[in-house]
This record gives sequence, C-alpha cells and structure tokens, in this order.
Amino acid sequence: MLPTETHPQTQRNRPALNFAARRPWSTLALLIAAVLVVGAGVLFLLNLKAPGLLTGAVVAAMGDPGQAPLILKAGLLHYLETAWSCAPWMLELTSIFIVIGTLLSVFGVIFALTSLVERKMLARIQNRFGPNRAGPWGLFQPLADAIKMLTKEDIVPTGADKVLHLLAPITMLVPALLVLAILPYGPGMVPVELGVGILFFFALGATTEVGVFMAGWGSNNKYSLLGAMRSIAQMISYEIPLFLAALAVVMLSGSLSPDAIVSAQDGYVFSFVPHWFVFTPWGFAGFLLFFTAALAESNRSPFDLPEGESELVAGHMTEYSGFKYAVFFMAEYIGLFAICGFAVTLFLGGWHAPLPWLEWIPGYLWFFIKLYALVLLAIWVRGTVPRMRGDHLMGFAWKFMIPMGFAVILAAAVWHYAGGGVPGWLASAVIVLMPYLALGRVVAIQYPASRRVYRFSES
Amino acid sequence: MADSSWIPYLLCLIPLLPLAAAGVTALSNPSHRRLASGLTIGSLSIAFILALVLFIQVVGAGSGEGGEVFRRSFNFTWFEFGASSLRLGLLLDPLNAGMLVMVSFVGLLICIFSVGYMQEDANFARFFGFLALFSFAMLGLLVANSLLLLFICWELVGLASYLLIGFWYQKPAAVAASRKAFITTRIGDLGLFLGMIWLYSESGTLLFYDGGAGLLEASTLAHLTTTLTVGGMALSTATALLLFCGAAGKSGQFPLHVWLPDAMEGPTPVSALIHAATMVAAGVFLVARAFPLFAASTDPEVISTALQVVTWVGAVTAVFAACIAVAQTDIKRILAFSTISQLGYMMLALGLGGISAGMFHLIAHAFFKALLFLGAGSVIHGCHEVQDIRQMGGLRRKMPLTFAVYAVGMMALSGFPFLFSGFWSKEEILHLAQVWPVSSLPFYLALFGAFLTAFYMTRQMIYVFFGNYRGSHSPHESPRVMTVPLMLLASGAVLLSLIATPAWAWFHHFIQGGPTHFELAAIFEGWGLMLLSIVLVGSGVGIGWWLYGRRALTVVGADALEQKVPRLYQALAQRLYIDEFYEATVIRLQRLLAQVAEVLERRVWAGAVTLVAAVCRGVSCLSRSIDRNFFNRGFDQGCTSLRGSGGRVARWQNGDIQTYLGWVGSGVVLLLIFFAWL
Amino acid sequence: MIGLPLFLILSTMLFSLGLFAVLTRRSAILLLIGVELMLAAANLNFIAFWRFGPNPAAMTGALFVLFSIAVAAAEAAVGLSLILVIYRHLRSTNPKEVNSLHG
Amino acid sequence: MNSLFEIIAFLLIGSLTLGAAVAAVGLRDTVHCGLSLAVVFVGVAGLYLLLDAEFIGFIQLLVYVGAVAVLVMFVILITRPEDGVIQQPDRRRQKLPGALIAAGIFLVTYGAIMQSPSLRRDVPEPAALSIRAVGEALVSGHLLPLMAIGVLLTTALIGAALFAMEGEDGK
Repeated sequence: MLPTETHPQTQRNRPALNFAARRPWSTLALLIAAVLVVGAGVLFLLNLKAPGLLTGAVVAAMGDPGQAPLILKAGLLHYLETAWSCAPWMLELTSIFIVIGTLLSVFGVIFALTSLVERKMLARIQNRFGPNRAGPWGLFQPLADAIKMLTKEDIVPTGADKVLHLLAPITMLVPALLVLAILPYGPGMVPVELGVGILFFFALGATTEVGVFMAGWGSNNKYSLLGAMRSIAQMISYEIPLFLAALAVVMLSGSLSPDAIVSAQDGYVFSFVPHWFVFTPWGFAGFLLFFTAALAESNRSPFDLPEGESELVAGHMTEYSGFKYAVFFMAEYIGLFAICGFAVTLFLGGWHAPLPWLEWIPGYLWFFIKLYALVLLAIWVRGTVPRMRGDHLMGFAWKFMIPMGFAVILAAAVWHYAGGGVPGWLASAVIVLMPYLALGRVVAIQYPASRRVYRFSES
Repeated sequence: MADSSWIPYLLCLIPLLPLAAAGVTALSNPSHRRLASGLTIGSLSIAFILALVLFIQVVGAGSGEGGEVFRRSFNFTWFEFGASSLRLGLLLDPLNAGMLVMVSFVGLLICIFSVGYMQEDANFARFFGFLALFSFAMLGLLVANSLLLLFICWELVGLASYLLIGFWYQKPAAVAASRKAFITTRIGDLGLFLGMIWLYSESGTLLFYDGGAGLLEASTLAHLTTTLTVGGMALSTATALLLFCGAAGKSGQFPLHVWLPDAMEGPTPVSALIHAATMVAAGVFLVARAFPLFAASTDPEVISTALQVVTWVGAVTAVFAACIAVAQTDIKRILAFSTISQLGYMMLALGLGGISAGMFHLIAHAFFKALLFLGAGSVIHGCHEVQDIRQMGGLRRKMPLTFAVYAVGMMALSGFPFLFSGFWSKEEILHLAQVWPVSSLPFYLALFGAFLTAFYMTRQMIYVFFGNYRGSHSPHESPRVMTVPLMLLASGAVLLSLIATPAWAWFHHFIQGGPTHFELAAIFEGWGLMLLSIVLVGSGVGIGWWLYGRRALTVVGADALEQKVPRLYQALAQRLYIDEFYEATVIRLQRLLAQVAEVLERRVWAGAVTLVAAVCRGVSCLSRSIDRNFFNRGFDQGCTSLRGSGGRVARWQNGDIQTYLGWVGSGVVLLLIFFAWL
Repeated sequence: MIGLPLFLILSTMLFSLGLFAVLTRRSAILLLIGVELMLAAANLNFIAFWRFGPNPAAMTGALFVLFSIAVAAAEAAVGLSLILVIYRHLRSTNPKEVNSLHG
Repeated sequence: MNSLFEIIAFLLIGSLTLGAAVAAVGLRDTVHCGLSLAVVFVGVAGLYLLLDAEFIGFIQLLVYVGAVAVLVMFVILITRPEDGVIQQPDRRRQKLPGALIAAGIFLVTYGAIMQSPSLRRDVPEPAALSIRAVGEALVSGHLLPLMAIGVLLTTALIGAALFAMEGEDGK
C-alpha cells in the first residue's frame, strides 16, 4: 500500500510518539497493562461503593452446586487467611482479583470459542466447512489467530495521531469488560452489587462511541474517519430503542438493579411457563426490539455497514493491524457477550431455569447457556440477513424502532395495570401489534413486491 | 304768535344758515365766484329777516308786567357721560335780539360791499367762505344760553379773524399780524376758559338761564358770592375778572390791544366787519350777557370790584387809544385806534352799570365805524391801495359821494350834537360817569377822550379830503355796489339816535325793561352835560382845523402837531412803545424759556435717551458675547468632548465576547473580593 | 481526610481552568469546551454540597444536577450547531471575527 | 471518606480530571482538546461516584461522554480548516489577562473556602441516593421542571437540527 502522500503542512512538527511502531512487544505489554489497570481501578471504585460478590465472603448453603464458585472462593480466602495470615485489606484485594480473574478467563475462553464457532457456522450456512485445519475441527484456530495477531507487525500510518491510534483500542475494550461486572451470573453471584446496574450498562455503552471516534480519527485515513462517523451515528441512534426496551422492563420490575430484575422474573405460570418477561406480549416485542438494537449497537450482521467487507473494508479499524486489531476484535465480541447477557437478564430471566424441573442445573450455567444461545442467534442472523443500506439503517432506527419502543412501554403499562389477566394480555398484544401492521402497510406501499428484474442476465 | 314753540328753530336756524353757506363754498370749486358770494349774501339776508322777526316778537312781547325782561331759554343735552350730562341751550332776550339784527344787517352790507371790493382777488370764493364761517360763529355766540356754547363760538370767531386777517397769506406782514392776533386773543381766552371751568366746578352748570338753576340766576349767584376764594375775594368777582380777561383780549382793551392795529393788514371789509362792528363787540356782549355775575356783590350798595375794574380799564383804554390815534399816518390804523378807544367807552359804560348805554353805544358805533372803514376802503380802492393819508388829499372833489358819507360817519363818531347817534350814546356814558360814586376821574378821562376823538377825526378829514391831492395815482369814485351800502350805513348812523334820546329812551327800556313813554321835554334833562360836550367837540374840531386846515400839508414834512411837541408825537407814533415793551419782556422771556427748553431738550432728554440707547446696546452686545463665547463655544466644547468620550467607550463594544467575558470575570473577582473581605 | 473543602477547591480549579479556556482560546469550540468545564465544576460543587451538606435526604442538590445536566446537553447541542452555522458562513471559528450582528 | 482506598481513589481521579482539564485547555490540537474533555467528564463521573452519587455519575457518563463529547468531536472535525493545523498567533500575550482573571477567581474562592465554616463540620455518613426517592421527587415535587426540561430539550434539539440542516441546501 503506497504511503499516503501527506500534505507538507500536515507533517506534525512535534516529536512523533512512535515508540509503539518500532517495539511491538512493548505496545502489547502497554496495552495489557493499561486494560488491567483501568479495569481494576473502576472495579475498586465500584466495590467501595457497593461491596458485592467481590468482597463479600458470603457463604450460603455450602452444598448448593449453584454456589460452587462462591464456595471455592470462600474456601480459598479462608485458606489464605489462615495459612498466610494476610491483612484484611490484602484479603479483600485478593478476593477482588479472584473474581476479576475468573471473569476474564471465562469470557476469554468464550471469546476464543465464539470466533471459531462464528466462522464455522457462517461457513455451514454458506454450505462450506469453515476452518478445520488448525487442530481437530479447527479447534486451535483461535489459538492460531491469536498467535497471528501477536506476531503481526503493528503498522501505524504516517501522519496518524500516534496517541489516539494507541488509545482507541483501549477505550473500546475497557467499557466492554467493565459491563461484565454487573451481570448477575447466578443467585448472589453479582460481581458488583449496583443499584443502578442498567444505567451503568448504558453509560459504558455510550463511552464506546468515543473509542470508535478515536480509532477513526487516529488513523489519519479519510475512509476510516468516514466509517467511524457512520458507526457512531448508527450506535447513537440504536442506543435509544435499546434504552426504551430496557425502560419497559425497569418500569415493571421497579428497580434499576439487574439482580432485582432477575428476581422479578422468578416463578412459573401454569406450573411450567416461567415468569420471564419474554413470555409477555410487550416483553416479546421488547426482546425483539432489544435484540435487533443490540446487534446494531455492536455493529454486527445486518447493521455492520461501516465495517462491512464490501463497504469500507474494516471501517474505523482498517488502519489497525497486529495486536491492536486483536484488541478491537476482542472488544467487539465481549461487547456482544455483554449485551446478550444483558438481554438475558432483562427478558430471559437471568439465571432462572426455563422449566421447574430443570432447576437442579446451577443458575450460572443457565445464564451462560441462554447467553450463548443468543450469540449463536446473532451469528445465524449474520449469516442469513443481508446488509441494510445506510439510510434504511438510520431510518429504521428512528422511524420504526423508537415508536415501537414507546408502544412497548405503553403495552407494558397496560399489561401491568390490567393485572396480568387475559384482558391485559389482549390489550397489550393489540398495542404491540399495531406498529408491526403499520410497518407492514408502509413497506407494502413504498416497496411493492414485484418480480425481480435481472438487468444484465437473461432470466 | 302766541305760543313760542317755533322760537328755538329760528334761533338755531340763524347761525346754521351761514354755516351751510360756508360748508358749500368750502366744498365747491373756488372758481365759482358768483355761487360763493350769492350763497353767503343769501344766507345772511335770510338770517337778517329771521332776526327781524325775532326782534319784533321780543318787542311785541313787551316788557310784561313789573319790569320783567322778556327771556326764553331752550336747553338740550349735548352728551352724557356717567351720571352727569353736558347741557347746552339757546336764549332769546332783548339784549341779543338787538345784537342779532345789528350783526346780520351790518354783515349783509359788508358782504355786498366786499363783492365789489374783492372783485379782482383770486381767492374770491374762499373769502366769502370765511365770511360765512365768521357770521355763523358770531351769530352762534349771540344766541348761546350756555357759557360753553358761547366759548365754542368765541373760539370759532377767533379762528375766523385769524383766517381773514391772514387772507393774503403771500404777504408776510399779514401772516405775522394774523398770528399775533390769534395768540393775543388766545391769551385772553385762557382767562375765559379758566373762569368757565371754575364756574362749572363750583356751580355744576354752565347754562346762563336754566329755570332757576342757571349760572346767572339768583340762587347760584348767591352761592357764588358767598364762597370766598384766595385773597378773600368773592368767587363771583374772581370768575368775573377771568371772564373780563377774555373780553379784554377779544375787544382789544388796554393790555391786549396790540393785535388790533396790526389786524388792519387784512382786506378792508374784514377790518370793517370784524375789527369794527362785530367781533370786537363780542367782548362787550360777553360782559353785558354776564352782567349779573359781574354786578353780584354781597350788599347791593357797594359796587362790585369787578365792575370797578371794568370801568377803570375802559376809561384808561379810551384815553390811551385816542392819544395814539392822534399821531398815526395810516388811514386804517387811525380808525383802528379809534375803535379801541370807543370799545374803552363801552367797557366804561358797562362798568358804570349802564347796560343799555353800553349796548346802544356798541350798536351805534358798529354802524358809523363800519361806515368809516368801508369809506376808507373805497378811498384805498380809489387811490389804488395807497393807505398813507399824507399821500392823499383833496379827495372831496374826486370822490364826492365817499366824502359826504365819510363826513357823516366822522360827525357821528366824534359826537356832533343832536343829529348823530354818537352824540347821544356818548352823552349817556358821560352822564353815568358823572354820577359814578366811586371816583370822578373816569368822568374827566371820558371828557378828554371825547375831545381827542374829535381832534384826530378832523385831522384825518383834512389830511384825506381837504387840500390838494398829494398822491401819485389818479383817484376815482367807487362803483355803486360799494357806495350803496355806505349810504345805508350812513342813514342807519343817523336814524339810530331816534331811539335813544332822553325824550324817548325806548332802547333803554327795551334792554333794561320798564315802561317807555314819550315826552319831548325830557330831551333837555341833562343840558349842562350836553353843553359841556358840545363845547369839547367844537374845540377839538377847531384846534384840528387850526393845526392842519390853514397850511398846505406836505407828504414828507413833519406833521403839524409834531412841530409843536415832536418827542411826544414820535412816542405816540410809535404806539407808546407797547410792542417794544412786550417784545422786551414777554417775548424775550418766552424766547428764554424756549432756549432753556431747547437746551434741556438737547442736553438732558436727548442725553438721557442716548444714554438709555447706549445702555441697551451695551447690554445686548454683552449678552451676545456671553451667548457666543460662553454658551455656544462651551456647548460645542461639551459636545466634542462627549463625542470623543463616546467614541472611546464605543471602541470597547467590539463584539469580541472574550473581552466581554474578561471584564465580567474581573468584575466578579472584584465583587467577591469586596464581599468576601468586607 | 477528604472533606468538602477539597472538593470545592478541585471544582474551583476546574472552574478557573474553564474560564481561562474561554478567555484565551481562539476557537469557538474550545470556548464551548471551557463552558462545559465550568458547568461540570458547578455540578461537582452541587453534589459535593449535597454529599457533605446537612440534609442529604433532601434530593434538591442531586435533582438540580440532573436538570443542569439536561440543560447543559441542550445548550451544547444548540451551541455546536450555531458554531457550525457560523463556520459555514464565515469560514472561521475565531470568536474575534464573529463580532458583527449583520451579514 | 476516610478509608485509604478512597483517599487514593480521590487523588487519582482528581489528578486525572485536572490533568485532562489542563490538557483540554492547553493543547494546541483541538481534537486532543475534545478528547481530553471526554476524559474530564469521565473523571467528574468518577468524582460523583466518590461522593456516593452513582446515579448522577452514570447519568453524567451517559449524557456527557456519550453525547456531548461525541458532538464536540463531530463539530471539531467539521470545522477544521482544510490545512489541518490551526494557526495560532502568538498566544503568550493574549493569555495574560485571561490567566490573571482565572487565577483571581480561583484565589478569591479559595480564600472564601478556607474561611468558611465548612472546614470544621464533621463528615456525615454517606446517604444512599435511592433511585426510587429520586424518581418520586422528580415526579411529585419537581414535576414542573421535569416537563419544562422536556419541552426545552425538544425545542433545543429541533432548533439545532434546523440550524445544521439549513446548511444542506447549500445556503
């Protein structure tokens, strides 16, 4: 790729901060260190305010399999306390680190797995095998990718804003990781017991846009900047329907903390249908709304216009290579996991078992099963649904999703005050269906179905 | 003729006719000579007829029972101001009835005469206009029942005399004479005016007879005599004297007689009418009219001082004028001085209490003096405007008619016995003077006056008519239009004596009331006095003939009398230097006052005015400079500095929000400092 | 000991920095940034006083900050769009050049 | 507010915010200023957390970092002159008055703080900012402001959109 001839004046007349360019390992170390430091700092802060799992050495029923991780942690802490007689704050510190460690490792594994699974599923959808060279059924493919990412030379475009180029991946990954801290993996297993968990989630969701912008701007490339602008616009416009759907759930469950929301979905109807919000008319519509907005938020599948391979190559990530690109990649997936986990807590009853008699399986397993189900759904959607055009993408958000969001809230309110009986169901069902019908009509009028005309090949 | 309602119309008609004539001639074209003369003569003749009718009416009414004199007064309100009103009135009584007849008759004759006399004059119409105006004024004066109306007509008469004296305005002498006449009569009128005002303020009315409240009626007179004024003099006496001043001025009595000789500058008919018969008689008429005022005194025996004054003034004037007349060489001047002395006689008669004597002498004098003047006029006319008697002589052959008529006049004037009215009237005056209780000096003065009169008249006759003609022109007899009035006048002078002889003193009773009876024997009643006067007249004529008759008179040589008493003659010729005396005193004082006033005027007032002007100009330029320097410049200064500072402040508002905010910030800091550490 | 004064001092520093930015920077956007800094400082003050104030139960401080954040957001939006228009019109964002009302 | 962690946290976050603020003010490149502004907002959010006002902190994060910072970035990009480098005339001279005034205000308030009685008051125990209480307060006592804010926001945003949009038709 020819070095982009830069306008003489644009030559920055200050010493280029380009140590990253020449010493890849140092950048790698710097990246990891930055991520860890920032993550720990924020968790510290949160923990100070809301001592949750991290510090609470709560030992519930010892034998309950659902509490296995807690029991382990308690045991370990007990051991440390007795054997190494550490100071209490030392204990606290270690417990925090234990939780962080488990979280990172679990989601790291899932990340690796997903990258492989995604490529495998896409391939299967496209009637091909997918990566199967590296290890049995391509199981070591993620490892191969990781090594590739690490060994690749980290190229920083000349004239690019070195600092921003470096900071962008960090500001993308950190919020994604932080969001994991508030998801209720199991009963009592919430890393940070926050009263405003949902709000925390949306706040950090918002910060990713800054990262995208940094990436776009730092790479001193018109197209990457353009891609960044587009993705930011998309993320902002889809954030609102996301928020509205969550609002409906929050309104009904009466609290912003995920734990409360999950507990609100406890119990079963007709002894086998769980109280999940998804099984309520507004809940189902809300879940659909939430899930599509979630896909858009994480720039995937039908909404991945900015990074779409056929559009602007990798959008704001084109100028990245090597480990920084890996970080971006990781941030994207973890963002997806987080948002799916969030969808699970909001609509799919968090760690509650779908059927009463399945309750013996520990809560956190249910959480991850549902989470991964959604991820697979996302991958499936990615494989099948065609990419949306730019203005349709934006139009869809503002013209349909937001009104739909309001309809869901209205339906929820009606459902709530109608006491959950049959009339409540019917009314909220009607309210929910109205926008869909309207959408149907609009689409029918604007884009009447007609035989496809092949202009260049004879039919 | 029983009711007397038509009398007032006639009374006011008599004066108004000449006025109408005067008005028309004034407005008409001066070239209409016949119109002017015709109108004037016509109006006077009608007036004369009406006067006759009234005269007959008065005579017919008789004196009524108890010696009451016939008197009708008709008063009307002239105008009202506030509560009081000014009333005028007309009066008819024997006194003014006679006068009316005399004035209108003489006026008529003179007008007829002047038609011939003024034939060649260019301003013929204007002359007749003035004559008509004069007649109106004189008649108005006669019929007036109010002192105010009398005064108005009195002034108009003065005006007419001024106009007529100065008729030939080209001659500076005439103009000076008219002005002199006007001013001297004005001085007298001043006295009359003051008296009138004083009377009005005291009595509240100016009417002579107002049904009991009139000025001359008993009640008012009583009031006037009782109130005393300055110097203890009775009010009536004081006012009487003031009225007498007016009379003296108009009739040319001693102090104010200087204007009459100079008035001869006017045309001769004027002199005849005004300065012989009528106007000069106005003064005497006034005294006669206001006689009750003059005679009023607390106790009837004592003769009021006013009358005494009148008597003395009359006597002195008579002698004084007669002496001067002796030394005059101008024919009209001699007659003028003789008029003054005869007026003195009339005043003397009135002073002595004899109203009828005075009035009779007045009427008689009017006739023969008019006659003499007109005679002189025809002489002058004949000698082609020569007035100096030394250049005449021997005219009895050239102008026999004028000589005859002139002789009749001369004899009447000097008082030839029995046949002529002059004798009887003078006789009565001498009789009254003889019995005057106060002193007998006026009697002797009167006698001496009579002698002098006879003397200067004979001198004049000899100079003019006897001897041979010494002038350069060829005298010729006047035309009939001039001689006929002369003859009428002459017959009048003679016939008048009939009504005033002691035998049948009709006129006396007519004027003063009382029954009249005819008895021939009474004619010789005062024979002693008559004999004395005859002797005096005879000696006067004799001496006159002795001095002038025997030798040929010369034009340039000294006068016969002058040869006898040259210094006295010269003094008398120069009118006893009265004019020079006036000139030296009054006029010089006047001039001095004038100069003082002029100096005062130029120095003081002019100075004051210029001073004020200067002050104003100073103040105005001061304010202008203040305005220009202080206000304008100061104001401009203020404006420019304002604009400058405005500009500087404007620069602060340059739209740069950062500077704004900077100031805000600093403001906040200061405030905080202020409050935090306060 | 982290007490109220420390927070106040911190917010005053922020405020003066913001003011400095507004007074000296040459670009309109930086002015806005300065303003945002000042607003953040003010909100910090509110919360500090709410936290250390006598009556934490009364939510006024917090609510006030909520409303202030909303208003600040609106203000930022309008401000930025204005800057946009000015830039499009005058081709420069230097406040010194934006000093006339006409045109 | 006395545990070691909190002190360390306060120092860390405070210095972070101040540093970012100084950067926002001082840096030459506006883009960097914009980003440092975002960092300042994050720092302030952190301070809110320290002051036990999580709700406000996350709202701050959501509103400021999410929207305002991005908006600022957008406008900075759009209004960058083509040549990329903003001519900075000699800024030393103009800065002096601004600096003086800013310093003045700081010193004055500093003095005021030092004098004020707040120093001596004891630190009350943290009161949890319960969301429910906030919600109720909003809806009941402060309903009018809430509505007003709604109206304000709509009008402001519509207006801002109009301004920006106007440019579209090339005026």
